[in-house]
Order: sequence, then C-alpha cells, then structure tokens
Amino acid sequence: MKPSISVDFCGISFKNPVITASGTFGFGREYAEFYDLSELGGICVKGLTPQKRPGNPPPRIAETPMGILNSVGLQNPGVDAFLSGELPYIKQFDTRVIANISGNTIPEYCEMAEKISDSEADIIEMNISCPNVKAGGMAFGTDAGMVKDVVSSARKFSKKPLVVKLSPNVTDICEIARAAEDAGADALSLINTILGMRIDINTRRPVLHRNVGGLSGPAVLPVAVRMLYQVKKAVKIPLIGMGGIRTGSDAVEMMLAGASLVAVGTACFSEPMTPLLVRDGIREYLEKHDISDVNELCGAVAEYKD
Amino acid sequence: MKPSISVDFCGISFKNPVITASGTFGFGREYAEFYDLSELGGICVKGLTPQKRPGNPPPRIAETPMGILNSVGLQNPGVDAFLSGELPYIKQFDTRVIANISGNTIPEYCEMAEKISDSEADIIEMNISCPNVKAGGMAFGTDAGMVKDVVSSARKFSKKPLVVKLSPNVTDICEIARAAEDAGADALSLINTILGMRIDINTRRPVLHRNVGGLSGPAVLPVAVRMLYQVKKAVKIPLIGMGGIRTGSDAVEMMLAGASLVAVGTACFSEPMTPLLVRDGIREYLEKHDISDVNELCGAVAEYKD
Amino acid sequence: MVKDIKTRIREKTKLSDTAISIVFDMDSEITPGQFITVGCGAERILRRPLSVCDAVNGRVRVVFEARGEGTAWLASREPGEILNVLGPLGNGFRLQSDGLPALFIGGGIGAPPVLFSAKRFVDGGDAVIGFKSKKFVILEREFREAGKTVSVCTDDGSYGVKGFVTSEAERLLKKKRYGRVISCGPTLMLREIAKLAASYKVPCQVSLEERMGCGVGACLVCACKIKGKDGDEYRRVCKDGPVFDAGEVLF
Amino acid sequence: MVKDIKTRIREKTKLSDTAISIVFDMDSEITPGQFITVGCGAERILRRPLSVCDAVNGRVRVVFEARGEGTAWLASREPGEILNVLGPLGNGFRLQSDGLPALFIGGGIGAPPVLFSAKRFVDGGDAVIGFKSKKFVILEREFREAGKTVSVCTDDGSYGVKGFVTSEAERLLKKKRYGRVISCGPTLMLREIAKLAASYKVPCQVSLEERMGCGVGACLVCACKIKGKDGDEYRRVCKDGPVFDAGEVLF
Ligand SMILES: Cc1cc2nc3c(=O)[nH]c(=O)nc-3n(C[C@H](O)[C@H](O)[C@H](O)COP(=O)(O)OP(=O)(O)OC[C@H]3O[C@@H](n4cnc5c(N)ncnc54)[C@H](O)[C@@H]3O)c2cc1C
Ligand SMILES: Cc1cc2nc3c(=O)[nH]c(=O)nc-3n(C[C@H](O)[C@H](O)[C@H](O)COP(=O)(O)OP(=O)(O)OC[C@H]3O[C@@H](n4cnc5c(N)ncnc54)[C@H](O)[C@@H]3O)c2cc1C
Ligand SMILES: Cc1cc2nc3c(=O)[nH]c(=O)nc-3n(C[C@H](O)[C@H](O)[C@H](O)COP(=O)(O)O)c2cc1C
Ligand SMILES: Cc1cc2nc3c(=O)[nH]c(=O)nc-3n(C[C@H](O)[C@H](O)[C@H](O)COP(=O)(O)O)c2cc1C
Ligand code: FES
Ligand code: FES
Repeated sequence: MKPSISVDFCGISFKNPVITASGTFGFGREYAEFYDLSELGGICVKGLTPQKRPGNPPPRIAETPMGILNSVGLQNPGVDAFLSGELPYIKQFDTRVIANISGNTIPEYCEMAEKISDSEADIIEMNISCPNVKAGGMAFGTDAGMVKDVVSSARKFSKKPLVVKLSPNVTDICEIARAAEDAGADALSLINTILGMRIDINTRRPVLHRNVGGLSGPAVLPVAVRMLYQVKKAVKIPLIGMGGIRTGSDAVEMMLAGASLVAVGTACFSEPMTPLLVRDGIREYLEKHDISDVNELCGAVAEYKD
Repeated sequence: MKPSISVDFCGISFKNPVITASGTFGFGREYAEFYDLSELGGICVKGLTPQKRPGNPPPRIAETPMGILNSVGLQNPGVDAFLSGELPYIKQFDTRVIANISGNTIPEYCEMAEKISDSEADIIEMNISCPNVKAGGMAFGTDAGMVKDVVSSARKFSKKPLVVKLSPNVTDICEIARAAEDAGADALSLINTILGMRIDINTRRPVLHRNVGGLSGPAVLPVAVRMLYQVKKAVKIPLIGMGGIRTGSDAVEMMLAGASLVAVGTACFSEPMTPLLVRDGIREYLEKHDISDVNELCGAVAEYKD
Repeated sequence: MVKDIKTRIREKTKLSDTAISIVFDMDSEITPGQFITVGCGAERILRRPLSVCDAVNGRVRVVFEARGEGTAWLASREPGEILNVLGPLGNGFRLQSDGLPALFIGGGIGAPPVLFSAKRFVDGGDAVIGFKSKKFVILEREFREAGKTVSVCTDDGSYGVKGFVTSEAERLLKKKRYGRVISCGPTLMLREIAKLAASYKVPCQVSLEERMGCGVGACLVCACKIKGKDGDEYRRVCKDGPVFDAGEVLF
Repeated sequence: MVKDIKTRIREKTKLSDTAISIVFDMDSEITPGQFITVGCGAERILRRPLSVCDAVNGRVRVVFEARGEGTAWLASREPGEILNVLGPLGNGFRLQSDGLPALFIGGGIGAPPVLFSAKRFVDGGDAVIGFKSKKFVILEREFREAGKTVSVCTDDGSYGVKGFVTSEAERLLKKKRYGRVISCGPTLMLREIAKLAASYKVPCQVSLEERMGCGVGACLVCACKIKGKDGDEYRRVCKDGPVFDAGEVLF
C-alpha cells in the first residue's frame, strides 16, 4: 500500500508536506519552467512589505562551507501588487499558498494580515526574524515581549491561519515560541537564517554590501533540527521545519524532531528539482519502514532519557 | 623581508598567532607524535574542572554538513592532576599554555583560577559556554548578569591574564562581551560551539546520547566571523577567534574581523597538521600582500558604511 | 527550454596560462550572451555561472579562468567526467540584422560570449579584444575565423596594440558607422565602453556579472541597478540580463 | 610511527554484494587489530576508521562495507585515485606465542582484522566467521590459507553452519583448550563471546567500534566504558583500544 503523505495543517490540507521557503522561490514563476507547481505541497512566497521595496545594494550573497549568506533585504513589489499580480498566477496551480509578511511596525503587520485575509492565499506567515533589514525585522523576533505584542495584534486582523516565523538568533528559542503561541499564533515556522559574515581577504571588504547576512543551507541543518526538537516540547501548535533540507532524509529528520511540514530553500539553488526529490525521498522512507502515514513521523524522535 | 608573525597578547608573547582550541587537542601528547609542539603559538588544553569528570555516555559525536556535533561533557582528570601530571609535560615545549576551566559554581571557577595562578600556565581561559553539561556551563555564558558575577569573582583569584570564552548561543553577543569586559576580563575568546542535534532516521534516536551537542567545524565559520566583527566593535580588550578555521585564509578572515590570536579545533580531525598549515598560510598571505606584521590584520576589515 | 542535466566533458583545452576551454554535450537552442551554471563539487552549494562561448552540433563550449575555489575545481576536471549543468539561462545579445556592422568588444575572460555573438552575427563588423599581457591573449584566431577584423590590445603592449580596449574602440568608432556595440568584460571597462558608445550614439549592449544564488530569477540576489521608467530599481542579472542596454545600467 | 599520507589505490575488489577490498601503498609496521582512518571526500569532515586486513610489502589492505555516505564515497573510488590515510592507529591484538592455539571469531565486516591476526599468529588455531547469509560470506578461503580451520556460520543457514558464531564457538571451546580468543564484530556478538570465553576461562580480546573524532586520542569522543582499578571509567577506543580485554569492557 502506498503511504499517505498528505498533511492537515491548521485545518488546511496539504497534498504533501513539502513547501518552498520564503525568498528562495520568488512567486513561483521561475521554477514553473522546471516542473508543475501543483506537485508541491505549498508555495511560500517572497517576503512582502506594505510598499514596494528595492532591497539592499549588491553583493547580496556569499558562499560559506555548505551554506550561503544572503542579504536581499526584502526586495518585493509590495503586498498589493502581490495580491493583484502574483497571487492569481500561483492560484492557477493546485497547491497551497503561504503569504510571508514582514513589517517595520505593528500596524504594518496588521494591515498586511487584513489584506491577505481577504485573498485566496491559504495561510499567513509572519516573518519577525529577517536579519537583513534595519528597522523591525529580527528585532521583533528576538524579544518575547515584542513577539507577544506584534503577534496578538496581527492575530486580530487575520482570518487565515497565522504562522509565526522564528529567528534562530536568540538565547532561548522556547521562550519566543511560547510567547508567539500565547499571543495566538496557529503555528510556528523555523528557522530563519542565522546571522553571519564573510570577508574577502584580498579586498578586506565584507563580501556582502550590508556587511552581514543570513546563513542558510545544509550547514544550519543541525541547528534547525535542535530548535525544532526544543520548540516541539515547548508548545502545542504545529511546526513548519526548515533550514538546510536537501534530501528526503533531512526532511524526515526534521519531522522526527517535530515538524508537520518542511520547507526547502537554499537547496533549490544547487538543484531546482530539490522539493520534488525531497517529497519522493520522504515517500521512499515511509515505504521502506512500512509507515502508512507521514503524520506518524511528527515529533517521533526517541530521545535518550538518562 | 620575512613578515613578523609574533603577537603580544595581554602582555604574553606568542611566537605565532595559531593556538589549538580547547578540547580538540587533549593535553598535546597525541599530536606531539605528528610535529614538534614548539611550532605552535600556544596550546589550549582540554577543559578542566575542580574534580575528575567521567564525561557523557557515548555516542559523543555526530557528523553534520561541513561540521560535527560533540557532547564530550568535559571528561578530564581534574585541575590538580592537570597541574601535576600534564602541565609539566607541555612545559617541555617552547609554546604558550592556556588552561581552560569550567565550573558549576562561582567558587569552583575561583578555586581553579587560584590554583592555576600559581602554576606555569600562561593564561587562564574561563569556559562559561560549554553546552554539554547540565549545571553551570552554558547557563553562565548566556546571561549578562551571571557573566559579570562569575568573571569579577574569578578575576580576584587570577594572577594570570584571564580570557573569557563566549557562547554563540545568545541573542546579543555584544552585551555578554561587554559584561565580561566590565567585570575585568583581560581578553575574550569566541566562539564556543553552537547547540545542534542530529537524529538517526533509521533508529529514530538522536545520534548523540545527550540528544543535543555542540556544532563546530567549517559550517560555523561565518557565524564566528560575524561575532568577532561585532564584538571587536563592542569592546577594547583583545580577542581570540575560533570556529571553523581550516586554512590560512580562514584565519586571516578571522583576524580581519577582529582576532589577535586564532584557534584551530575540529579541522585537526580531518588533518592533524592543520595548525601548522594555518600558520604557514597566514605567513604566505602576509608575504603576498606585502604586510610586514601580522598585527596589522587585527580588525582591519573595511566595512561598508552606507 | 532550460535544461537541468548531468553531462560528460568531451574536450578540455588550455588556451593560456589561465584560460581553459571545456566542451560538453548539451543539445539546446542557445543565444550568444546566454549562460549556464555548473555545479562545482559536492562541497560547494552554489553553481558557477559561465557564458556560453559556442554551441554547435549538440555540444556547448565554455571558456573560463580558475579564479577561486569553484573554478579551480572545474579546471581540474578531465574529459569523461560528469558535470551538472543548468541552462541556457538569461537573455542573450540582440543580434537581429539591421544591415550595419557591429563592434564587438571583449575584455579578458569576457571575450568568449562576444566571440559567440560575432560568430552568429550576419552583418559583419570588427572586434577589439583586450588582455593584461601577451600570455593572457585568447580566441584571437577564432574571431578572425568568425569573419571579423580583430584588434588585440594588451595593457603592457606585450602583444598587439598597447593600451585598453577603449582607445582602440574609439579609433574604430571614429572611422566607421556601427549599428551596435556588443560588449563583455570587467565592469569598469563596460562603464567606459558605455560612455564611449553613448558619445558616438551607437546602441550598446553589455553583459554584466553579479554573484548569483538560484541563477533562474527566483531569489533576487543578483541585483544590478537599472534606470527604470518609475525611477531606479534593482533588476536580476540572471533573468532580466545578463545582457542589458548599456544606457539603462547604473554602473 | 603514525603516518599522515596521500596514497594511491592500487587494487579494488568486490568480495561480495556489500564488501569491498582496497589495497593502497603504505609502508608501516602494523599490528593486526590496528586501524587507519581515511578521508571520505572534501564534503565530509570526519575520517572513517577501518581496520587493517593485511599489510605486506609496503601495501595495506582494508575490507569494508558501504554503510553510510562516507563509505559509499569510498566504495566508488577506483584504482589510481588518491586517498588520505592516517595510521596505523590504536593498539592491536596481543599475539605473542604461548604455545596454545587461538580461537579466532569474526562477525560480518568484523572478520578482516581477525583474518590479519590469524595470519600473523604462530601457534595455530581455529576460526569461526559468521554472516547474515551466503551472499555476505567473505574471506573464507583466506582464513584457510592462513592455516586455520574455518567454520562459516550464517544466520539463515544458507551456507555453512546455521546459527550465530557463538554456538559454533562454544562447540569448539568445549573440545579444545585455547590460549586466547581474538574477536571482532557487532557489539552484541562481542558481548556474548566475552561471556562465553569467561565461562570457559579463556582470555578474550575484542576489537570495539565507536564513533570517532580525531582518531588519535586527543578529543575524547570515542568513549567506551571500562572497569578501572578505581571504578568504571571511559577509555578511548582509538588510543587505548580498539582492542580491549573482554573482561574489562562494560558492554
Ligand atoms: C553571467 C555570467 C557569466 C560569466 N561568464 C564567465 C565566463 O564565461 N568565463 C569566466 O571565466 N567567468 C565567467 N563569469 C565569472 C565566473 O562566474 C566567476 O569567475 C566564478 O563564479 C568564480 O567562482 P570561484 O569559485 O572561482 O570563485 P569564488 O570566489 O570561490 O566564488 C565564491 C562565490 O562568488 C561567486 N563569484 C565570484 N566571482 C564572481 C564573478 N566575477 N561573477 C559572478 N559570481 C562570482 C561565485 O560564483 C561563488 O558563488 C561569469 C559570471 C556571470 C555572472
Ligand atoms: C576501530 C574501527 C575499525 C573499523 N573497521 C572496519 C572495517 O574494517 N570494515 C568496515 O566495513 N567497517 C569498519 N568499521 C566501521 C566503519 O568505521 C563505519 O562503518 C564507517 O565509519 C561508517 O561511515 P559511513 O560514512 O558509511 O556512515 P555514516 O553513518 O554516514 O557516518 C557518520 C559518522 O558516524 C561514524 N560511524 C558510523 N558507523 C560507525 C561505526 N560502526 N563505527 C564507528 N564509526 C561509525 C562515521 O565514521 C562517521 O563519522 C570500523 C570502526 C572502528 C571504530
Ligand atoms: C535568498 C534568500 C532570501 C530569503 N528571503 C526570505 C524572506 O523574504 N522571508 C523569510 O521569511 N525568509 C526568507 N529567507 C529564509 C528562508 O525562508 C529560510 O528560512 C532559510 O533560508 C532556511 O532554509 P534553507 O536552509 O532551506 O534555505 C530567505 C532565504 C534566502 C536564502
Ligand atoms: C570534541 C570537542 C571538545 C571540546 N571541548 C571543549 C572544552 O573542553 N572547553 C572549551 O572551552 N571548548 C571546547 N570545545 C570547543 C572548541 O574549543 C571550539 O571553541 C569550537 O570547537 C570551535 O572551533 P572549531 O570549529 O575550530 O572546532 C570543544 C570542541 C570539540 C569539537
Ligand atoms: S540569482 Fe537568483 S534571481 Fe538571479
Ligand atoms: S577519536 Fe578522538 S580520542 Fe578517540
């Protein structure tokens, strides 16, 4: 018997647990040249802001051992242009749409949450953890009090499930996770990028024009797995796991740690087909281990107790 | 003309800026089979505790993309056995000795600092950031108030330069760095390992018996460089940079970010000769760029200002 | 159609001390100026972008220099080994006939896509290629075989004309009426060429370089600043370029 | 002297569906039971430990199974390619003559170092090697060539004696007086062998496995629990082992 790989996440059904990570997949148009986007569990779009944003000056990317740093700085056409110009395009495909929003202020989050609530997007993801912008961004995500304020406010304006995306750049991820849960988050996603830096030793300049940027890719996988594992024990709401997933095995590891859905980001840069390969890899694992339903994996790590 | 690669660090002269990272080099005996330890700038020994410690049950190591997780748990013979049995051995070599200490309580740090002050060790490094022990360890290093308390107390008992080793598992590394400086630290070293986890998807067990462990190796280099860069701007005391250094270029990057000395750890596992190769690589870089003194590199990154 | 293939290296040639030519199987419609990205070892996440230097009979050729670790890895591959190749990507040069000759300008390792353009362009023209010194000169014969006159410039005069490509280009622009300038090379060179072409009122196309993530337009890391209708904006080198009208680029 | 070398693969043989034998140049004094660690690709930080299966005429042989990513990488290497090898490491089996025959017991991919011991041991003896099923059986002929009688056991009886090595070992222990047991294999098997040897009062040496970091004794990650004079303590498999007296191991 073929294992079931569909997941019910906050009342929304996903045909499979693999989604794309915000900012690595644009609005889907480019990868639609490679495969049918309906094969994906869902698409999380590039981070949106109330107005169009130009983003940071280049260079915006640096390579690191098994990872990358980016400092795109939320270049995007603004939430309205997304709703009118991009969302209808994605909606042609039979897949879930997660709208990722980034604000500088609480009212900005509320305004975007409200607008998206009236659209065909399925889920709202609040990015309170972007390390690549000056105001707002990561600052919100690193202080439990601020997390509570911004999430409880946005919650009032959201008619869709509200996912809060956590920053790994914190001392105690569980404290932040609980603050988001208490404030009414329906789910959490983690991890956003880890703040990092590279310096070109020949020019003595940072490689990135913003000096520092966010680390993602395989290098961060063990940090992501650890945080999923910790947060799973700290909250009751479901989790989206991301950070370094490249293979079905990586995704299974993330699910055993506590993820209901998994997102694939940086790995698409090495191989555009990665999300589908990850989905296939999950299915093969289930078949090999005679597991009939992917949901059985969620949080099923058998931790050592002594 | 040959560039000068000696460094004066807290009034102690190092013949070159390359030292070994605590816990990756034992007490030097094993690597003495590979090369003359006098070639090293210095040796930082395995973390010491007041009493002998057995360490954690195995498995204690997991591989990750371009990194490793460890959970040794401070297995060591205790500070007295070190002073009587190991220090005299290392002192046969013409190199600096850094004694790394880990306590569960403030009096433990003080006691060890006092004992080592009366020995031939050159520098005391306080590890307030070990993620692999239950009490003390990382807890000290993630709270600025506790950092202040433990460092100012240990400071009173140290007649040697006191280096405080910082944990990267914090929201604001600069806050912790300043707390240590204010409390009288003579220098800082960073980074210790980043908390991570791996799960064996076949057994569903964590790979490490302690479930989580500390990430080190090339994967963490960009995080270490970023923290060095931030801390360099936050404090006036000198820094020892570590985390993922494998090559002379990596070391130069760390120095440009702000390190006066660099430590090599995990890379020795891939290649025992790494510390000497790093030293040679630094010298080649200086020659190629016509830099007469390695100290010119310290903090010399030309950051973007706009 | 963009292809995502594993393909075998068929030929490898050293063109100079630093430049290497690799030919591999890839059957695609490719416009000069388009590029491919190639995986450079399991230990590196990012593919390296390389312009196509030629595409005939189901074979694609790239010419590159080993600059950093990734290209050094690539330079150490041998015929028979497998490469991960994605492409063709981006927009190439516009080469439609307008009856006027074109001026082809290539600087250093920017010469390969310019050669490909020269080969495909039907209205004739002249080429100026520049290098640091004699030992870096590549592709001269092939430009000639593409039916273009070629001036080779070297910074130190160790071969051909001494000086930068700009002076030689200006000499030609003064003499002849060109329908377009097709150019690729270091950014500083392109900026000068853009100014020059503008002052002679010749439309100029330049192929830009920027560090890339996805290479396909999805991640927005390969930003270059362009004069837009509604003000300046960042565009994607990989998808909106790498070829841009020189006039709209904010160098 | 521990060597840290880059060396060329000279031979590669498939011994079974899963076991591969590789021979490379390495001129060292090696005691059976010692191991080497080998780099498994630039994308992996940790070297993989492999026991030496033979060392003659400046060549070293290892026999291994592709279990995970690192050994899969190694399994795909071909003769002529370069390996990073560090070794010999650890303490081997004590094989000094005492006039009594030895019982050699190898389970699965634990057989290679046992074979090496059997080859070097001068007082004769018998070997018991066990595998899951017929298609995993390796090294049988070579044990015979080493002058030892060999019983092959398979879990499913598809070849040789049906059952685990323990029953066959017990049968031999009942019959003959051995001076020592030399054993390597899965931990569970070693535990049973240790008990068995103890009950027949035959000194038993086992080669243990544990995940390693440095492989040379410096990092303390390869801990195994040993009964010490002053209570139980962790010892290093890589430096204090991998061969231990079975009696002191806390399985
Ligand atoms: C559209 C395009 C076409 C190109 N065509 C050619 C060509 O035909 N021949 C050729 O020799 N070179 C070409 N380049 C430049 C080539 O991509 C770089 O030399 C190469 O990426 C350097 O990689 P590395 O691993 O050697 O350097 P590293 O410094 O180790 O690379 C680190 C990272 O920076 C990126 N990077 C470094 N330099 C550049 C650069 N100049 N441009 C873009 N990314 C860079 C790398 O891709 C990698 O992601 C082209 C670049 C672009 C954008
Ligand atoms: C002293 C010693 C001698 C050995 N001799 C042999 C031999 O002759 N032939 C043989 O086939 N195997 C031998 N092994 C086991 C062999 O080292 C592992 O099968 C191998 O390390 C697995 O690596 P991998 O990349 O395939 O697996 P992965 O699971 O990808 O490895 C991940 C990490 O775990 C470590 N690891 C995984 N399994 C083991 C294991 N069983 N023992 C130690 N480390 C492990 C790896 O070294 C690596 O660091 C020996 C182990 C030890 C300790
Ligand atoms: C180029 C790039 C752009 C990103 N932009 C966003 C963004 O706009 N909003 C957001 O929430 N996360 C953004 N992220 C973070 C990713 O969504 C993801 O959390 C992170 O990259 C870890 O996953 P990965 O290792 O699979 O890439 C971005 C990541 C990258 C690499
Ligand atoms: C196996 C192992 C053991 C370690 N033990 C200690 C220790 O006892 N005390 C300490 O301060 N740091 C310890 N560390 C941390 C290192 O000293 C170093 O800070 C870290 O590994 C980052 O450097 P690297 O990437 O070069 O290894 C240990 C690291 C490893 C890998
Ligand atoms: S590299 Fe991703 S958009 Fe250009
Ligand atoms: S592996 Fe480092 S001590 Fe054994």
